[in-house]
Amino acid sequence: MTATPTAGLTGVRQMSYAEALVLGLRRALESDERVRLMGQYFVGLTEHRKLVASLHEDFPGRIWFPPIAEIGYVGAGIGAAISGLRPIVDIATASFIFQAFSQVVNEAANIRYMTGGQTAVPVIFHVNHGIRGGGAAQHSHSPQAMMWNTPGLKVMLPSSPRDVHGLLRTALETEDPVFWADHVKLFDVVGPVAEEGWEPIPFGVADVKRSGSDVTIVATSFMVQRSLGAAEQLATEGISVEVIDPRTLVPFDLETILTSVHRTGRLVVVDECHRACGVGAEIAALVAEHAFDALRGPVRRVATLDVPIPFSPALEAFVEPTEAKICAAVRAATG
Amino acid sequence: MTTVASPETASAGDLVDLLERMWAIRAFEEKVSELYARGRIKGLLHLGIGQEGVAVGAAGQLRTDDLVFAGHRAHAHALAKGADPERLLAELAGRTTGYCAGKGGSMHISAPDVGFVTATGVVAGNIPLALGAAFAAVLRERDTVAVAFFGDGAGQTGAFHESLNIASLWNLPLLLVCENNGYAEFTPLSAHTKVERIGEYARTYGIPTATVDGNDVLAVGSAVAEGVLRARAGGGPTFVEALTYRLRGHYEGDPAKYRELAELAEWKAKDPILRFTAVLVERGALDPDGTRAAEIEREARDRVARASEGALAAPIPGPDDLLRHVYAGAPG
Amino acid sequence: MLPRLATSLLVQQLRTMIRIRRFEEALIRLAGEHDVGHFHVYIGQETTGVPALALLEEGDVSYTTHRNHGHLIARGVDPARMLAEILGKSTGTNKGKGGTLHLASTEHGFPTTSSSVGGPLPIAVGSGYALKERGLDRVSVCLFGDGALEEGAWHEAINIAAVWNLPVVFLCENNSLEALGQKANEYPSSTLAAQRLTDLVRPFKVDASAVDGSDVAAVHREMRRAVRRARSGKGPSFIETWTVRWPGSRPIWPQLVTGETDLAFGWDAARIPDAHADWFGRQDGLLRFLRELLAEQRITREEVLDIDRAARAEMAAAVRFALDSPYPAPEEALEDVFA
Amino acid sequence: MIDAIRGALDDALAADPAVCVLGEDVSVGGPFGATKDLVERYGEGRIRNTPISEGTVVGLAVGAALAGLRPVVEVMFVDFITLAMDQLVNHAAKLHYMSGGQLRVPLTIRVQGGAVGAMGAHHSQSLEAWFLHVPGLKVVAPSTPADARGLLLAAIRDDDPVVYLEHRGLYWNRGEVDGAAETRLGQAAIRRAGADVTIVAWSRMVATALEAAATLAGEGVEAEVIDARSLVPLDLETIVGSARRTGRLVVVHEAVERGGVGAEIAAAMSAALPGALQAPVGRVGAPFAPVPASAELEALYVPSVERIVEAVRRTVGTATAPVA
Repeated sequence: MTATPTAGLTGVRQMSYAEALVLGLRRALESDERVRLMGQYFVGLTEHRKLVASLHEDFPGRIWFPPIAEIGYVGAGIGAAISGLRPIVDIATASFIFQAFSQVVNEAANIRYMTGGQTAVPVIFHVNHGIRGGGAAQHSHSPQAMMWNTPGLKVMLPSSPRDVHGLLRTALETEDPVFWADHVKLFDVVGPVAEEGWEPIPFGVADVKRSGSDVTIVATSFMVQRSLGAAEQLATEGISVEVIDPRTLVPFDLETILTSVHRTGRLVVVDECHRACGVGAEIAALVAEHAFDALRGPVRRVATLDVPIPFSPALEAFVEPTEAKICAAVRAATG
Repeated sequence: MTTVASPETASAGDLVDLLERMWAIRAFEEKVSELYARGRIKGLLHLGIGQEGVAVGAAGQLRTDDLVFAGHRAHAHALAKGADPERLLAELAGRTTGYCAGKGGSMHISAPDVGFVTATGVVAGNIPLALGAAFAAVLRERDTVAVAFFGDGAGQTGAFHESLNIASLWNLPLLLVCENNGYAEFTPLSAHTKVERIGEYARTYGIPTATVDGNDVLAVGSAVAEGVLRARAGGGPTFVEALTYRLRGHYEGDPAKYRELAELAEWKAKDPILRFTAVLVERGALDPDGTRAAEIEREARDRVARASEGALAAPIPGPDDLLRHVYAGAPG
Repeated sequence: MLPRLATSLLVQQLRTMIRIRRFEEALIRLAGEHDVGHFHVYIGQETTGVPALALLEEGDVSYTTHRNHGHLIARGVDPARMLAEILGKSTGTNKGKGGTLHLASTEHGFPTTSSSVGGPLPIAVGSGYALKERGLDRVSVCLFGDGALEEGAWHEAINIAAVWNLPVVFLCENNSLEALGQKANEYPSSTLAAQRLTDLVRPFKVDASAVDGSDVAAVHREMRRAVRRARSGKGPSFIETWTVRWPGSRPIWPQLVTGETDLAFGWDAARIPDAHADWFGRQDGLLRFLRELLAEQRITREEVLDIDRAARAEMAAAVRFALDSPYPAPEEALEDVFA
Repeated sequence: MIDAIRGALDDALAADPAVCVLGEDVSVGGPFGATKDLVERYGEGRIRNTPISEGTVVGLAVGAALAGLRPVVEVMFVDFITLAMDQLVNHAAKLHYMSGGQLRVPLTIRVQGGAVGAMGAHHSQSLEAWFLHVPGLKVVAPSTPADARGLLLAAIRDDDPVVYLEHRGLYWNRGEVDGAAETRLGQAAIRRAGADVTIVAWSRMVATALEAAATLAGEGVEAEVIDARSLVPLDLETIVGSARRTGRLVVVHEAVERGGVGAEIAAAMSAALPGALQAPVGRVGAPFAPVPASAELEALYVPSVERIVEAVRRTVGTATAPVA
């Protein structure tokens, strides 16, 4: 468990997630001349993309615009990492990772192991994941469960401006391929970020976003924000909820979660992946395995229902994990 | 949908019909744009205003049982193939009466009853699908043609190349129609490839290739007619590259600042509807003072307005609809 | 014809080719007794890989495929460590984690070897991009078979190399010549609609050539041109080399169907068995190169036999080293997943 | 088993002219002989060799399925399905749903995998968890020749895309095959009855689990071994029924444990049987590493009889009073 000691740092400013992300990219480009950005949709097609445009002006020649050829440029990112650059490859909408799947899971993830540790692939793959509103079945994916099932990749899922900014620094210093997913709905979330210096946030250290004593919620990415909203609501009903954000799936901080579950005895896992074999399934299974006796009821999962994402806004709201669903799961857990 | 006779021998009625079809699409897309601005339609919306000549020219040569697979900018292809504007608009607005009952939206429209099989949100994702439909036609001994519409951006994808190779090797009845509008998403083609014409790839695989003015509905029709004839006769695939231009951004809301105003003005002057109207006047199919042309436009807009009212009055799907259609058979 | 190179360099290339041949023959025998998984040998293609890779220098990177053994030996990897890897021993180049399909040696310029057809092409392009961005005059070479041209990855990769003008050499070893008419359980030839493989390259405006892969002079000439172009910022090149597939590589598992290569076939045609007259008499590039060296008196028969004896002894020792080496400790299976 | 697969293909091709077979080398029998001699009987049109273009070939098959065929695609190694993920995930699995039920994709994708023969990280994986995570795909994994036939016939007849997972290590196993039987999708089989613990496995792990059960019987622990065989739809009813009786469950699969199907079954089971389980659901899967090439490392990587026995012992040994 870590606190969020932004108070002690100088120059802390409230900024949007998108701003913190782009500030991180800027510092990456400033601090390490090996860094190249391949792609330009880091904050999607939102208004925030102007921030990315400012990077073009300040770092000419270090941002590359590949053709619509995901196998080609994702593979090129891997090769560039092998040969001494630190590419941050933007696959943009997470659904497009399926075009480049073989390069990510068969090549990047395996190379260190296959070569007996000889060759490092320090590449970062960035995607915008999640149900964005009207994205329908081919622009709404959350592929992180598949990435978690792929040994060799590190998986980073920030949920706040401070986290995206700090985790990016650690990702950049990581000698392994990192899969980095931002939820499209996080870009407008505002929070404190230290403007000076570049505070790293380590991988494998979960963050307790809210303390509580009745139920533990483990949530990732944008679901952290939704869970915090739900916790606020539940507090008015007298239910005290602890919200834990693992921040990275690989490495995974099981300890912090187990400590909390030993205290609360109840666990709700909130994740936007599809339910079957989703991130929630693994967390539920792990906790059930390691805290069997501490659990006072079954682990409840709030996940996206197992259907392709429908287009209609009415249907979309029904499939995704909402605050109302989180509240209902917590109420059911506390019985 | 009836096939339009070859452009050379087309009757005045056939020609006016082509103009009406282009107006039907233009009116539809402008209405959709308006509804999107008003928040009545959500999601990513890609309009093909300015490219109507390709869809109408090509679809005019197809039968209902010819199967069309299109990309993310597909309203025109669906309408040209005969899709019902009201059901299409209802789909864009996420209504139960939409073609896909609200599950597809703009990028995934599907109207199989008129031979518009599906659109796809993945660049070039539809090309292998059309290839498969062409393969099925051969195996089932049908003389139908499969058609893939795609943009110049698709030319840089692996799926495109793999499909061209197989279509040529297996001599499949596939029509590949590339709408080269000069921009792959937000980037001029020259930044994506050294290839100037996407048709150059097709030639390397031995596929007969025609490059035509995509804003000339008759030129597109001629090239496609030749390809359809070849495909039906067992002569294999044809590649038609139609040079055109989208007058809107990549998606609704894209300010498209990556383009020069002069370029835009130049292409506005080449608007396929304006040009074809002039041709029809010249051929005597329309009166020179523009009365009939204005009427055609008004009728198209009226029809779309009615379709829009009907579509927006339709119910929004409920939770009961959600879990249907994941599987054709027993649910998983 | 021979390339215009010093005799010592030509003899060095012949030695490397003989070592590759003896390595692969030893491996085929070894595979009869030990499970090495599905493997592929380089017999018959030595005259492409050896002269081509001889033009590379320190810092140049190379990517290869499942048919990689010859390429690694050509750039100086120790055959003993390769065989150990193929047997899954801890002394192997990849500590037993790669096996024959993924032999790699970073210090010799093979960062990783993919056995996914077309898989290495985008990666090689990425290395080219990095080398260029880092301002180095180094080259990224991608070796692949004709089958890779059927993959979409190939098109995406060469397009990017072309439009970004990267220092990449695409070396396509087309070993499907005379492989037509294959029977069940033999490899098919490439299934491509293009008339010539180089036709596929033309639209991308990449310099392309096709040469006889058993002609050392031709391979040397084209490769030297391509490497110079890359080093001087002129962008990518594509070279196709034609070789005839060795009869022993036609079954799914390589077999010594022709027996071992008797180097005396190079000067005594009467010894060539009738059953393999085409192969040893005409198609085998190694023997062709040997004959050319003998004809120009760059080497004597005795020197050839000396080289051969040394190569056989080296490979016998390599086999012993591999067999004697320990297997990795079980817990090593969990290592090297992450840094 | 390979003959059972071939026989099922043969019968399906004979029974329905819409069935066709597509894949690399299929007209020369394929690398393992699953399509041997079919080209002589059905011609090169229906037994169609393709280029090495996995993504496009799967897409092509989807298109052919939309246009009235029932294609069976062979992707030579499951590892290479990564090259076809977009067509599989974004098209095959979704077209029925996205079109509001208008389109159907009756497609079977035959792939083989498994860590057998020291083939390393690109030719040895078990990737079923990914397919389970994609709504719209059905997934089956036979463990016997009879099921290989029965499930393949059912997959071909099914109107949805089915990923049919073969295990290379089972190809040469022999067993009784009923010429007519079709194995219904979504029905598990109890391979061994037992009262003390339930073991769920599929594909090659069924045999390993049965061996483990034999060892455990020697210790007085009677394990019930369930062959899930159809993963989507999954026969939770049979598994829940058994686990309710035994109070203990161990899930065994060859795929990587982290994020694997075992996690899903464990999570679903805890929710379905609150309080009825006397121990946490045990999971036995591959470690969190790519598949090593060395035959010795490979043997350590694949879940063994011993690991299953140990997991069961842990499950049985940790028995406590049922939790609230």
